[in-house]
Amino acid sequence: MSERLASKPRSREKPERPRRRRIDPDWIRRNGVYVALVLLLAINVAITDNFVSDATLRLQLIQVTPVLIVALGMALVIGTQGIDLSVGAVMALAAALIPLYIGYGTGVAIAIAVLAGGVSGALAGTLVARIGVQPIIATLGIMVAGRGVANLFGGEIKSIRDPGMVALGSGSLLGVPYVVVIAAVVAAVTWFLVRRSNFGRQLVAIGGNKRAAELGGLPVPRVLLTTYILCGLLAALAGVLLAARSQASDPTKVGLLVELSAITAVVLGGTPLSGGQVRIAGTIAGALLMQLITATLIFHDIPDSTAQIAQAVIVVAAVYVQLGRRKARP
Amino acid sequence: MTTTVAAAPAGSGGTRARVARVAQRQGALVILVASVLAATLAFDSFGTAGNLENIALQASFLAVVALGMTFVIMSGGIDLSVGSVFALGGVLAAWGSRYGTLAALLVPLVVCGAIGLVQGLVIARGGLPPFIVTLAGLLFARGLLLLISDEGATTYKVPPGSAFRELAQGGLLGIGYPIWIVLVAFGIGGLLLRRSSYGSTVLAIGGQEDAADLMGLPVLRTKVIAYTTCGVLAGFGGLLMASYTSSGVTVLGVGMELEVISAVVLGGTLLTGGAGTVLGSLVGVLLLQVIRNVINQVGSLNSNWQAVISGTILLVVVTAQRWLAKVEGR
Amino acid sequence: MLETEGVTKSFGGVHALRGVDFSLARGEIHALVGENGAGKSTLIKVLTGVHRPDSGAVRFAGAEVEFHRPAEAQRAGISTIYQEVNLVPLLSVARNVFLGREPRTRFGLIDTAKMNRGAAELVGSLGVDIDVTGELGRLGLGVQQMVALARAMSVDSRVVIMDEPTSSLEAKEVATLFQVARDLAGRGVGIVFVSHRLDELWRLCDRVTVLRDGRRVHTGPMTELDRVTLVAHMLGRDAGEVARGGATGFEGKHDRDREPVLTADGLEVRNRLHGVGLSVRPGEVLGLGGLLGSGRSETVKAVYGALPVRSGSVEVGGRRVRPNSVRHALRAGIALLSEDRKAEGIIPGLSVRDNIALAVLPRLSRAGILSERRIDELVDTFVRRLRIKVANPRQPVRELSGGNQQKVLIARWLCTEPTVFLLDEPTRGIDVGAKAEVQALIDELAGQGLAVVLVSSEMDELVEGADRILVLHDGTVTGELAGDRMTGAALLAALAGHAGSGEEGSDE
Amino acid sequence: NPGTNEEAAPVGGNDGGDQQVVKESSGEGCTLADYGAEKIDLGEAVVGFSQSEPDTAAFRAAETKSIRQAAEQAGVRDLLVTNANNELPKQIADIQNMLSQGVDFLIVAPVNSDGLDPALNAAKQRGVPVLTIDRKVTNTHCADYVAFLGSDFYEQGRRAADALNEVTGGTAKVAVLLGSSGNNVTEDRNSGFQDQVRERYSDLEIVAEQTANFARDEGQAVAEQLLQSNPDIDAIYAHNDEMALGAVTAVQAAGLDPGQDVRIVSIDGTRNAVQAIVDGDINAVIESNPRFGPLAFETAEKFYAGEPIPEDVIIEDDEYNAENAEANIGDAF
Ligand SMILES: Nc1ncnc2c1ncn2[C@@H]1O[C@H](COP(=O)(O)OP(=O)(O)OP(=O)(O)O)[C@@H](O)[C@H]1O
Ligand SMILES: Nc1ncnc2c1ncn2[C@@H]1O[C@H](COP(=O)(O)OP(=O)(O)OP(=O)(O)O)[C@@H](O)[C@H]1O
Ligand SMILES: [Mg+2]
Ligand SMILES: [Mg+2]
Repeated sequence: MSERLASKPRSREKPERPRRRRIDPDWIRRNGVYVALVLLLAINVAITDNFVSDATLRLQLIQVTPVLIVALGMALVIGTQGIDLSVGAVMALAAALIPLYIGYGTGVAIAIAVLAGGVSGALAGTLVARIGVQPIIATLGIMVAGRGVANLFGGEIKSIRDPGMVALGSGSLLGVPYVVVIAAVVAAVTWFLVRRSNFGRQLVAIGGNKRAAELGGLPVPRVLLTTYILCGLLAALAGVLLAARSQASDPTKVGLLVELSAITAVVLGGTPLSGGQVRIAGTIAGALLMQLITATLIFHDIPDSTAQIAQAVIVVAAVYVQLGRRKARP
Repeated sequence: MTTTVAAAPAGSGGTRARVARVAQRQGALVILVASVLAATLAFDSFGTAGNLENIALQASFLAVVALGMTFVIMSGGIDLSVGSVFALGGVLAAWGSRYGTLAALLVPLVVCGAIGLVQGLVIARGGLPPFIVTLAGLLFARGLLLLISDEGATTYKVPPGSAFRELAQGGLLGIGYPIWIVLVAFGIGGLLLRRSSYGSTVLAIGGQEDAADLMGLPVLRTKVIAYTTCGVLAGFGGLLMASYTSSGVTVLGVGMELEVISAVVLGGTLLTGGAGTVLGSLVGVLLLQVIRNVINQVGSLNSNWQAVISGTILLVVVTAQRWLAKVEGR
Repeated sequence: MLETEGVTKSFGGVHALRGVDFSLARGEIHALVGENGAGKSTLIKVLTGVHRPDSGAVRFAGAEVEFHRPAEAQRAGISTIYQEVNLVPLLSVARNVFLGREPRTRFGLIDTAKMNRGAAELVGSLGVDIDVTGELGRLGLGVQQMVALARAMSVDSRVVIMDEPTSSLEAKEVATLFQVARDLAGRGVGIVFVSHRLDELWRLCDRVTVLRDGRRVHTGPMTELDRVTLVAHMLGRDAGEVARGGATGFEGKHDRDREPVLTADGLEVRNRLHGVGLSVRPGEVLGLGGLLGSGRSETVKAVYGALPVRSGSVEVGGRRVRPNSVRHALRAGIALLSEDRKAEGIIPGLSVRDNIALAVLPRLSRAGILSERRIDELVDTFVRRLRIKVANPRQPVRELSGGNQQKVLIARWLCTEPTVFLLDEPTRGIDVGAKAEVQALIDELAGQGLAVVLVSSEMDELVEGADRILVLHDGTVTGELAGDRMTGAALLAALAGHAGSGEEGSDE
Repeated sequence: NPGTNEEAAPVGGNDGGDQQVVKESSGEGCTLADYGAEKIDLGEAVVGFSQSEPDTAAFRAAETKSIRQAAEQAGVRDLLVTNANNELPKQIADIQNMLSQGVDFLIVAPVNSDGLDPALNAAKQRGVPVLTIDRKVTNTHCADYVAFLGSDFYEQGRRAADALNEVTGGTAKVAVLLGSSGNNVTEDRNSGFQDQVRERYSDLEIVAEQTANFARDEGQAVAEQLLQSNPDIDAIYAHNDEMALGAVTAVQAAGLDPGQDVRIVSIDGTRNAVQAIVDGDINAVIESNPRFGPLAFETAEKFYAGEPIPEDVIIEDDEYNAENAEANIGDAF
């Protein structure tokens, strides 16, 4: 790994003197979340029974998918210096719609559910981009109303027996569960959007300095709107996958507090809440880290009180590793 | 010597700008007054003294917490831990009340203040993002609460006849003490914000942190104080609630942070910091409380519709606020 | 009184300062000059506790000091106006002046009335007439700089450091500032003064220190240097080589017989502009003159669609441009270089490369996918053409010195291949070399048929660079200078004539 | 001490062949005179019902429906229903609001056993009698409230242990899916189970206890993790049906047969869970009866008729198991 340290791009003009071979704080900053992830994995390998098995690994990957997919959408929104609190409610709404439309076929039901997420995202995007409402409050309103709507649609908890949905939730492709495949595809697409697309570059620019982006002629409202729609679509997709996996939809409980987990994953991954940057790989690692923390606490049957305190400490420590040395000054 | 700077079309512009500013900042007040009037006309039981006092009393717990949050948000931060700290404060107060009123007051304030202090230190000194640190604080305080109440099994009761009960159940001139407390606290808060260098520093940090630092303002200290005060006030809110309910209820405060944040933002404080009024937050809290009360006045509304309506009202209010700001500003 | 010895500071791979010795005496006005990125601001930040030197020592009043925070330097009696105006935009002017040391009433509360009065007096004594209870952010950059000066004056300091205080100031305000500086120096205060407007140095400063690439290359009395030698020191070239340049990089006048490409008519912006109209021909440089707050920036912003107009029209090439839309203005071929680099220009977290390509991303992508190769090509071209000093185009733009950031922005707009280029203070904060380059570039662009509107606070720049000058006052066009009437004196008269509000011109 | 005073409440309502049985009632009787309330005619009265949790939970839906139907049956002038969404302060406000809207009688499903004092005091001041259902408050009987109608959650926990013992044959490694922390239902269902296991079934070994917040997807996620880290788990006790249903999916995902390789017992009696018994995925469900409506209005009528009302009226909870599930699935809610 220290190989990578040394091979940072050097400035062309004046080759630097080789620096002392100490771990570069900047490197830690950029890779803190991976360090923490590897550390926690190592600890588990050492102390947790039955941890080293592909079943365990697969389980973590499966369980992380909903949060991860939500977090990827959230990372985009945070990149614009926004935030989306409505993702949990959108998940619930999507899950609630599945049983209602499953009669028309699996595909139709999924399409309608995911579209509903897009509509909710469009509402959030309109409020933020066109009307200028602060994102946190716009999406908070949608979160409250959205869960109400989900409950109205969904009513009581419903079991989902549709074979298509069941297969989606528990089947696998060449040994990799469908949900994991889908999450991987979503991650790849998001990465591509951020790194390679016009949209991604504009998104980051808006997050970095909105006024400058406007004066630069960027279609600010359109980019913001698209971002919130994407986030809504992804949240809805997460809701669908969760419903497929649990073969049920419970509008009151699905996606509860997922917004906080998603935001934490994004921030752990090195995307600043102040916008202007999106780190997809970091977000994935952040979500995995959160998942592994939860799993570790369950594996060792830690009571809820201690588990919450431990989680608090680990999260702060992980972010500290990430940002610790950086002075808060520009 | 002549004044040669072409003064901006001063006079009218200045006052106009100020009118616009007031309208924007006090948009919530306009809406509050309007909704109170409308509700009084629409529902016989709304305008009764009893009901209005009820609203005020119910609002007072949230208001105390919102006061602390206002300063934190104005300094450009956020505190997600207030809900848990509120609950913890209540449990500690009820626990302490068995050792006398002094213990009931001091224990929660000290412990909650300490949580705020630690959060403030980690944020200000460590430079970690407030969102994450206080999210960890949320978990930590909840975990601590569960720890001291046997995983939530034990609810401490305030002994009958304890003077501590008087704090929230008694009153002066027919008006409950909590309402008086809120009035005094907001009075002090307003003075502090407008007329103390602490207040100016808070606003300066929220407005432009690096500038505040370069101007030689005590950035670190001010932030730490803001989070500590927020912790103390959240704990105090919980303490009041414990006195009001005569018990240390363990399930309180879930989701309260979002309610408080929306109250503060409704009140015209910029979530990005740097501007706002203390009075606005009080208005925001009252507005939320009135909305809730009005929904109840409608009578036997399905709980899901209640959520849909309160979310929608929130969105309508912020949209109206933006609209007011735009119309007046141009 | 304030000294450094062998101060070294580097950021990652960039060596901003290399063993700099500097010393400031009591009551002297000491100029600090150098190209963009030479390390001036960094040295100042080391002196005032913003940065800590990697090695070397800072001495103040004879004792070695180590300031950990700007607050400590201030408490010790060093007051600083930093380069990028560093005030709080959302707070009132009065609060900004007194932040951290507000006057108190008997009860320990801030005495708002006294504070406002004090601020009004201070700001007024600098010749600025504004409502001190209004938000600072609503004021133009120039006025903000005067407020920063008022703040620095409001304390008893032993050292006052000014990093490019005049970059947005008008001749009048510059004169006021000089007066203030001389008064302070007369009272024994040491002053460090940074400016890229070299002429100012001889008018004000006693001694000069020249930095180049983070090294101190010269220190000596101001009077012993002539302009050419100074520039030669800064650039590290032969005096002879430098000598051929004039005061500005402008060469001559342009062909102006064609039909106007840009025509704006009756632009109305509430409280700001009252029926401003202008027209520019291809290949022409139209200057906009006026005092602080006269509406020059508003005019160009309104033309660009960045400031909502109530009425008025803008036409490019005979076609009406949809009002109040930056995107349509851009599409019509208008570009605007804004005066406020920090708030309206750079996107600090993005790389130099992405900042340059920002406005033309759609053109560099196919089906929404960016062509990194084409971006690189474009960026390389402009980095070379404008001689932007970067370690690597992927470096975040926030790490560049002010002048290089400005070049990045110019490159951004040139990428859009505009037909009309609105330049609001294009040479603000750019060093002599770069300034001449930018000016030459303006000439060159005009020569290629670009219509240019040039807003500048520097008289020379306007007079030499423009083919025609419109004079603005209070949001209306009050005069036009062209041809032979376009001299510095005439411009001054035009400005003063309208500004003197009935009095006998000015005493300049 | 429970001075049993067996009383068979009449079958009420037309709620689909719904049976309403009082299992036992205890405590001193409380009469209208003791309580100091005014006599009114229920037919003229405005009744308020403060529900604690959203109606999306099957239990709450059944409960609210039962109250609404019974109110209609009893012919009250008006029924106001509020829902506290699980927030105690909101419930206090709800009750106070209803009081200021002039309700004459209150039925409260408390969010929490403690902390309703301000609401109860306000009701007392206005002379409005309060009946609490499904969760008992810790305030003073016959001063702060008329009576408590509900299930005995502790007993449910004990019965769950009995059922688990039955279906496992007495030996098992048990994982417990706890309800939300701080909730007294969680507490009671847990301690009842624990006590019974400790006293009676020494071969039932509790190997893990993790909260899954009464939610199906969390039940699934936690069960998956537990089965992974503890492959020898062969029985699961869930504090409600939802978590049990989540556990069923988890067991299947682990390649095991729920109901066979891993025995599952839970509490509630929702239709989905009883169907799972029929399908052989869950082994037994202890019912928690939500049909309080008829009993509540019955009690109110008796109260106004001057009859003494006992402090606790414990409603009969059924049990569903492999033998009776198919036959009784119609009773599930
Ligand atoms: N925080 C930073 N991080 C990285 N590099 C920096 C930082 N601050 C300054 N530099 C670099 O240090 C060098 C000196 O910059 P400095 O701002 O001191 O220049 P300057 O002389 O003030 O230029 P200008 O006249 O343009 O303001 C530049 O190359 C700049 O890119
Ligand atoms: N006295 C003033 N009061 C309020 N706002 C002002 C005043 N002077 C300038 N402004 C604001 O400052 C900004 C720029 O001002 P304007 O365009 O009038 O100045 P300018 O002629 O370009 O001069 P400069 O930019 O050098 O200040 C505008 O947004 C304007 O609203
Ligand atoms: Mg500089
Ligand atoms: Mg200007």
